[in-house]
Amino acid sequence: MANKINIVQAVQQALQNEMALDPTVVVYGEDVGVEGGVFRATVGLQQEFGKERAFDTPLAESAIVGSAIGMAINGMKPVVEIQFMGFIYPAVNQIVSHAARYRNRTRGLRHLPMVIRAPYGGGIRALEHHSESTEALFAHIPGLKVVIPSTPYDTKGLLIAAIRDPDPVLFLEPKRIYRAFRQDVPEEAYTLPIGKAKVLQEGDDVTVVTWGAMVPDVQKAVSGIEELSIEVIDLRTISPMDRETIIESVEKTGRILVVHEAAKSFGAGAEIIAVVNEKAFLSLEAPPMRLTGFDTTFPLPRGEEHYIPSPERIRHKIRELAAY
Amino acid sequence: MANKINIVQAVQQALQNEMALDPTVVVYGEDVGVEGGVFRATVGLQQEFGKERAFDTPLAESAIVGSAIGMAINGMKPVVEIQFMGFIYPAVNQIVSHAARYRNRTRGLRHLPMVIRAPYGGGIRALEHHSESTEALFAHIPGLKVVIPSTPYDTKGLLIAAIRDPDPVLFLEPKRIYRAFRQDVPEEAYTLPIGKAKVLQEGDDVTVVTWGAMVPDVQKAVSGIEELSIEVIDLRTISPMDRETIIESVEKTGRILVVHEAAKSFGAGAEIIAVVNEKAFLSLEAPPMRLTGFDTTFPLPRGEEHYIPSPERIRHKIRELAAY
Amino acid sequence: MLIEKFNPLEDEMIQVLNEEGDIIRPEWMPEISDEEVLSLFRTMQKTRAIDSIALSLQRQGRMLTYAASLGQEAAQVGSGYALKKTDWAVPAFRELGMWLTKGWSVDKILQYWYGNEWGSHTGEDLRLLPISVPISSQFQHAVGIGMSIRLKGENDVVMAYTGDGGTSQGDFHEAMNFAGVYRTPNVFVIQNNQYAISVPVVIQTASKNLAMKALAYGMPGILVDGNDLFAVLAVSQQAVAYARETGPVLIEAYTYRMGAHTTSDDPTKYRTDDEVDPWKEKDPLLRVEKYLIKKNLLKQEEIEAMKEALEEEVMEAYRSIEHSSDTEIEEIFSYHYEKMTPQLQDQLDEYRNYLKGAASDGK
Amino acid sequence: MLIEKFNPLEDEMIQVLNEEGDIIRPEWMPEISDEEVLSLFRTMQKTRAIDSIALSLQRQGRMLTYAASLGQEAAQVGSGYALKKTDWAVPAFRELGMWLTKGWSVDKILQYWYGNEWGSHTGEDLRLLPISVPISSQFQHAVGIGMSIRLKGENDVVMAYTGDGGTSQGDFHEAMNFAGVYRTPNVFVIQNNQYAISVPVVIQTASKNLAMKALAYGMPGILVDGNDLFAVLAVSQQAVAYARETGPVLIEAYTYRMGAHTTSDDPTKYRTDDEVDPWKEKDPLLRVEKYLIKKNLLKQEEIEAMKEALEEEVMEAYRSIEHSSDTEIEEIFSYHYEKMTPQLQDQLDEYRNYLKGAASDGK
Ligand SMILES: Cc1ncc(C[n+]2csc(CCOP(=O)(O)OP(=O)(O)O)c2C)c(N)n1
Ligand SMILES: Cc1ncc(C[n+]2csc(CCOP(=O)(O)OP(=O)(O)O)c2C)c(N)n1
Ligand SMILES: [Mg+2]
Ligand SMILES: [Mg+2]
Repeated sequence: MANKINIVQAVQQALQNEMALDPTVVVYGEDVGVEGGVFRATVGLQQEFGKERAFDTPLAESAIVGSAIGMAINGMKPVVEIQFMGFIYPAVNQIVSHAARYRNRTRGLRHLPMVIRAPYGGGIRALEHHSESTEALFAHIPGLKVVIPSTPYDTKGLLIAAIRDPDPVLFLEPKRIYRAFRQDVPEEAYTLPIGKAKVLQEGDDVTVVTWGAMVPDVQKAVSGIEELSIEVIDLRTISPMDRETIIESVEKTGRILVVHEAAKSFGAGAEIIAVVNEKAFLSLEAPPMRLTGFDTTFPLPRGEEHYIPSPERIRHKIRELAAY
Repeated sequence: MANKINIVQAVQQALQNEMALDPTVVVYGEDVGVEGGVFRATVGLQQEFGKERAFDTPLAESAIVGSAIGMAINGMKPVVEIQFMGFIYPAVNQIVSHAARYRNRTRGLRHLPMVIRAPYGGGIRALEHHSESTEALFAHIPGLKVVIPSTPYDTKGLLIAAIRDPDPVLFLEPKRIYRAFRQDVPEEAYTLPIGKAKVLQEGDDVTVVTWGAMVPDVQKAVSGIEELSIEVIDLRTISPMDRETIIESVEKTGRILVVHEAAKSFGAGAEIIAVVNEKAFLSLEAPPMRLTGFDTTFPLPRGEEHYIPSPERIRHKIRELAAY
Repeated sequence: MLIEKFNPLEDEMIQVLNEEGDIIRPEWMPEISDEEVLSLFRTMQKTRAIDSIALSLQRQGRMLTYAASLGQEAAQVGSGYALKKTDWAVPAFRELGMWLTKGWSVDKILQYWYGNEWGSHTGEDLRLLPISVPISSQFQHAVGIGMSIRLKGENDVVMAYTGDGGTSQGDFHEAMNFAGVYRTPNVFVIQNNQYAISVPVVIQTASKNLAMKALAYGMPGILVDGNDLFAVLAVSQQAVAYARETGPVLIEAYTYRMGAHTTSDDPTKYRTDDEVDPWKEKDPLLRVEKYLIKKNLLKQEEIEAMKEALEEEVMEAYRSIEHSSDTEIEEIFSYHYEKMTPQLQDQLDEYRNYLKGAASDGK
Repeated sequence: MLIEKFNPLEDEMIQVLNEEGDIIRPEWMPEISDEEVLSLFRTMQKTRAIDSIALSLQRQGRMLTYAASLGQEAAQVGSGYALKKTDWAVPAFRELGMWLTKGWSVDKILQYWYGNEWGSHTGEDLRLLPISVPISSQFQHAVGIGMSIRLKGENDVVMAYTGDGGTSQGDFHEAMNFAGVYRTPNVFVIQNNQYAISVPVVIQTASKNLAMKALAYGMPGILVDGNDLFAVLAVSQQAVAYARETGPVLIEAYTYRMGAHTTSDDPTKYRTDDEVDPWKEKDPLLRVEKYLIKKNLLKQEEIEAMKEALEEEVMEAYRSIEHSSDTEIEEIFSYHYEKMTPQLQDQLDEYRNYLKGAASDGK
């Protein structure tokens, strides 16, 4: 059975499916219980599964993540919410120093099946700290996985995979497109493999790699370019990165553009370019390029339109790359 | 007047010089006052400048950095110590959400002349969390500067520059070589420009970019290669990166190897390679390469010898690159 | 001194002005002229006027997310008024009444909520930090300012704000602890409005009240009726004096968030009218209004006129920023460091070139 | 119940066994057989034997950084012994005595300090978490386990440890607050050994004592003489029972770090013999020894023999790991995820190839 749902509903459905199937799955965070989340991603879960399994917490991100580590150690599968990615920083010590390290620290004795969900990204006309895209920070940490879906179907399949993963996954949700469109999605639980990119469109001239909320923008950009054959890759997992899919594509096109919303320098685009150099250098016909957010704090709403690469800018950059 | 001092003494001397010259400079952190720091980097400062200006704090990194922000707002120049870089994570929220943003947030009304010092890096046979090199995380944050010296002379000049800088600087000290060698260093205060790399050795065949504690290892590696002319660049500032010096070199050599101690993926090496692609693509004669730490947690002492690229491995990699 | 005698473990709450507008504890009544009371009442009305205009503009799509102070005006105005001009105020994000007492201008405030960084350029001489969104992180800055005051031998006080939700954060604890150790001149104000978005204070902490958390840091803690202007002012004045002379203090102002958390929130999802209604009688403005009318300092008609005049003043302020609020492109780049980095310069140039090209392409 | 009646604001400290080895509060004496006392004494001696061997190995360059427990044996053994096998223990890094009561084997402990991750593979059935270096971060894990116990309807208790320094961290506060809200079955033990490396507890907090910090979280807090085995055991047993039935408790075990912080530290830089010496009389082992001798349960010669035997046992354990402690290359890579990522596999392969090449180059 399929249902037509958007991304935030796919999150909710993934949680609901897994909570129904697996009594060790618990969901918590700020405003997650009674209210069902400020984005309604956990709506109905407390009604269905009770206050024990879907609940509100005090306002403390380090405790939210840190207690999830403890829960996972004692056999639970916590799925915790950080209300906005901009508020994940108080939890960084727990993520970096513990969540990412427990399996290695204990030589496999203790591993942590836990998911940290956080809506990420800008463009929603929000206050400061509500627009972060700092996936690169977490991708650099050994022992973590970082997943960013871009469609309802992928969201559900990847979130369920993340919950079933025996190791910690940071699951970043593209809140700008939470409700942008609907897709037919199976009502039952299913998984998609973490660590696999998806070729959205095949092409021979240029490869564009992107993820999350930038995917529809790239698709829009590309659909306006008749003269070129463009391959579009939705990375879906930032770490561990699916190098094969990227390399295969670049070997064909010889040209690659990475589009992301995060600040440019030391962003995830750099890693993609480094990998392409290492693995497909001889195929390159033009310099790998990046079109990204600026090396600035995400501007407040009255300036934010400039920050996220627009479909027009993406189109322009693709043409620049193709013409090189 | 010059004196022959090592890196940790250069840190101490920079602090002492600046405290003597500028009454708004204060130094604090865990064990910084009475004891003079677990590495003795602040030794003698409390005796000379009193408990008001060089003092111990409770064990709370977020408060150490957060209070420094407040101090800077009220006209002080705090230089705070994080005892080991592995303990900086509790302070990440203060660094990322505030220190890096205050000037932009207030459109220049309030800026933060503050320095966060932290010994970084592995190879000292230490317990877990005492070996981190996560400079890439901070380099990705707009509004921060990240400096890593590799010699006593640079340490002193760059630390004084950092203290005088009107904006926050993360100053990472290569503790593995804190006492490795001495250098003639002026006793008086002087500054070196933040954001400028240094060409340690000119060469035509291969460019090697590195920083911090890896610098002597690279120098050792290079000194064993007679058949090649190698240019060695000490990056010194990770962010903002001195692209010019790197590009100029690669335009000459056509080959670049980045050597760093941090984990490979999403590390600072990736950014260097991306920049080289963007600015010197046509000069490249071989794929830019990286020789780095593994994508793993830094091993405990009984495994740590494998982690940091040894001079032999560096030599081997340089030859691989040259032979490409 | 109230501050030193008060025992927060006993869970009693300081009150001066009751719901009928009568002074029930004259011995605690702050020394304050009738003119001052009138002026504070006016500030509270102004707070309410800004709230109401901002909410209606938001509904019209002319304002973005907005966090109203409705019901908390006494807690904000009473505490803020205890500060001298040279004292510092360190807000969270829901302290409108305090901002006004501290002198942040209405147009700047609206500009902030209208999504422009210039709103946080509060003004050269204002010892008021900008809004701080990451909950309780600002407490650390307040303590740092306090430390620097001690160090420099200055005589100022720093008043910092957080909410009931804010007491759960690690930063709350670390900052209070530093303040205790260094005996900084800090006053910490918790506006306990019973909610952190949808989460009620009973899920926030098992502590009997929030004031007693002070004990863990060796400082006095005092619980005050946050809907009572005179009680808040009395307690704040004493706290400020204590901080200036002796060391840090914690104030819990017990109040209620009458409206939604912000314009993105719908409180009917998590609380009932039955809960909200009784608080209407505790309205902090109504109490002062009754007091003023009983004392013959103000007539009902004057109040209506005051409200209208204030709303017009606020609309005026809004109009002055409504059309000037778009960010200049260069501003996005030029305030990250004293001097733009080459990277930023490149990115700005590239973007400008793109825009020029796009313009000449007719796009 | 002691736990509920105790008022930490009064700053008194629970004591049962005095420095002469006499029971001064028999009503609080835990119900414990003579064999058990002997066995606990032996564990305390073993703690001391491990410390002394490790320190001497360290001086010989056969051991790396080591953090001794000297002086804190009663606080550790007494608290740890209050746990059942099915209860959880969540250490910081200086809880050797507790580790032994919980069953962590001496060879594993030495392997940990000798710099091999296998030391933290504490054993399949041991409800003991590995050493946690980032101060107080482990409190969050302890509370998470506590939450999961409540959720699963289990009946276990979680005992977590930190130091006086640890009370300053945000994580300490957040975890205690969560525990209060969810009424988790947690016992929090602060070993107040007066120092955080060189920083004395008066610079750590202005709180009158550390036990009273519990009040801020709606839980009981109790201050116990940490050098008194019986008092620590009595208080811990009650705390464990209280946690199992009712909710969280905080224990402050007042003690003293007799040695250096770790082998990298030189305490003469920051404290005097005048300060240290009086604590020698409070030695937790000496007290139990006097008690046992007075009770005719042990003779002086037996004690000497016990010490020797224990040191030999510890040396034995060390020898079993000394030469097997180098890390296999593959192990560096293979425990980051259930399955190695392609990146890790590549890096491992590349490194192995390099080593092979280097070997065949004769380097
Ligand atoms: C660190 C952090 N986490 C989450 C949020 C999102 N958030 C904004 S306000 C708020 C509730 C704050 O509650 P309280 O401190 O009681 O203040 P109030 O809104 O009641 O004034 C939350 C969770 C945030 N701003 N910062
Ligand atoms: C977050 C963090 N900051 C700093 C350190 C370095 N450090 C290790 S132990 C220690 C002092 C701990 O003091 P306390 O909690 O009293 O425990 P004790 O050493 O006395 O047992 C410090 C500062 C650390 N391990 N973690
Ligand atoms: Mg609130
Ligand atoms: Mg201690």
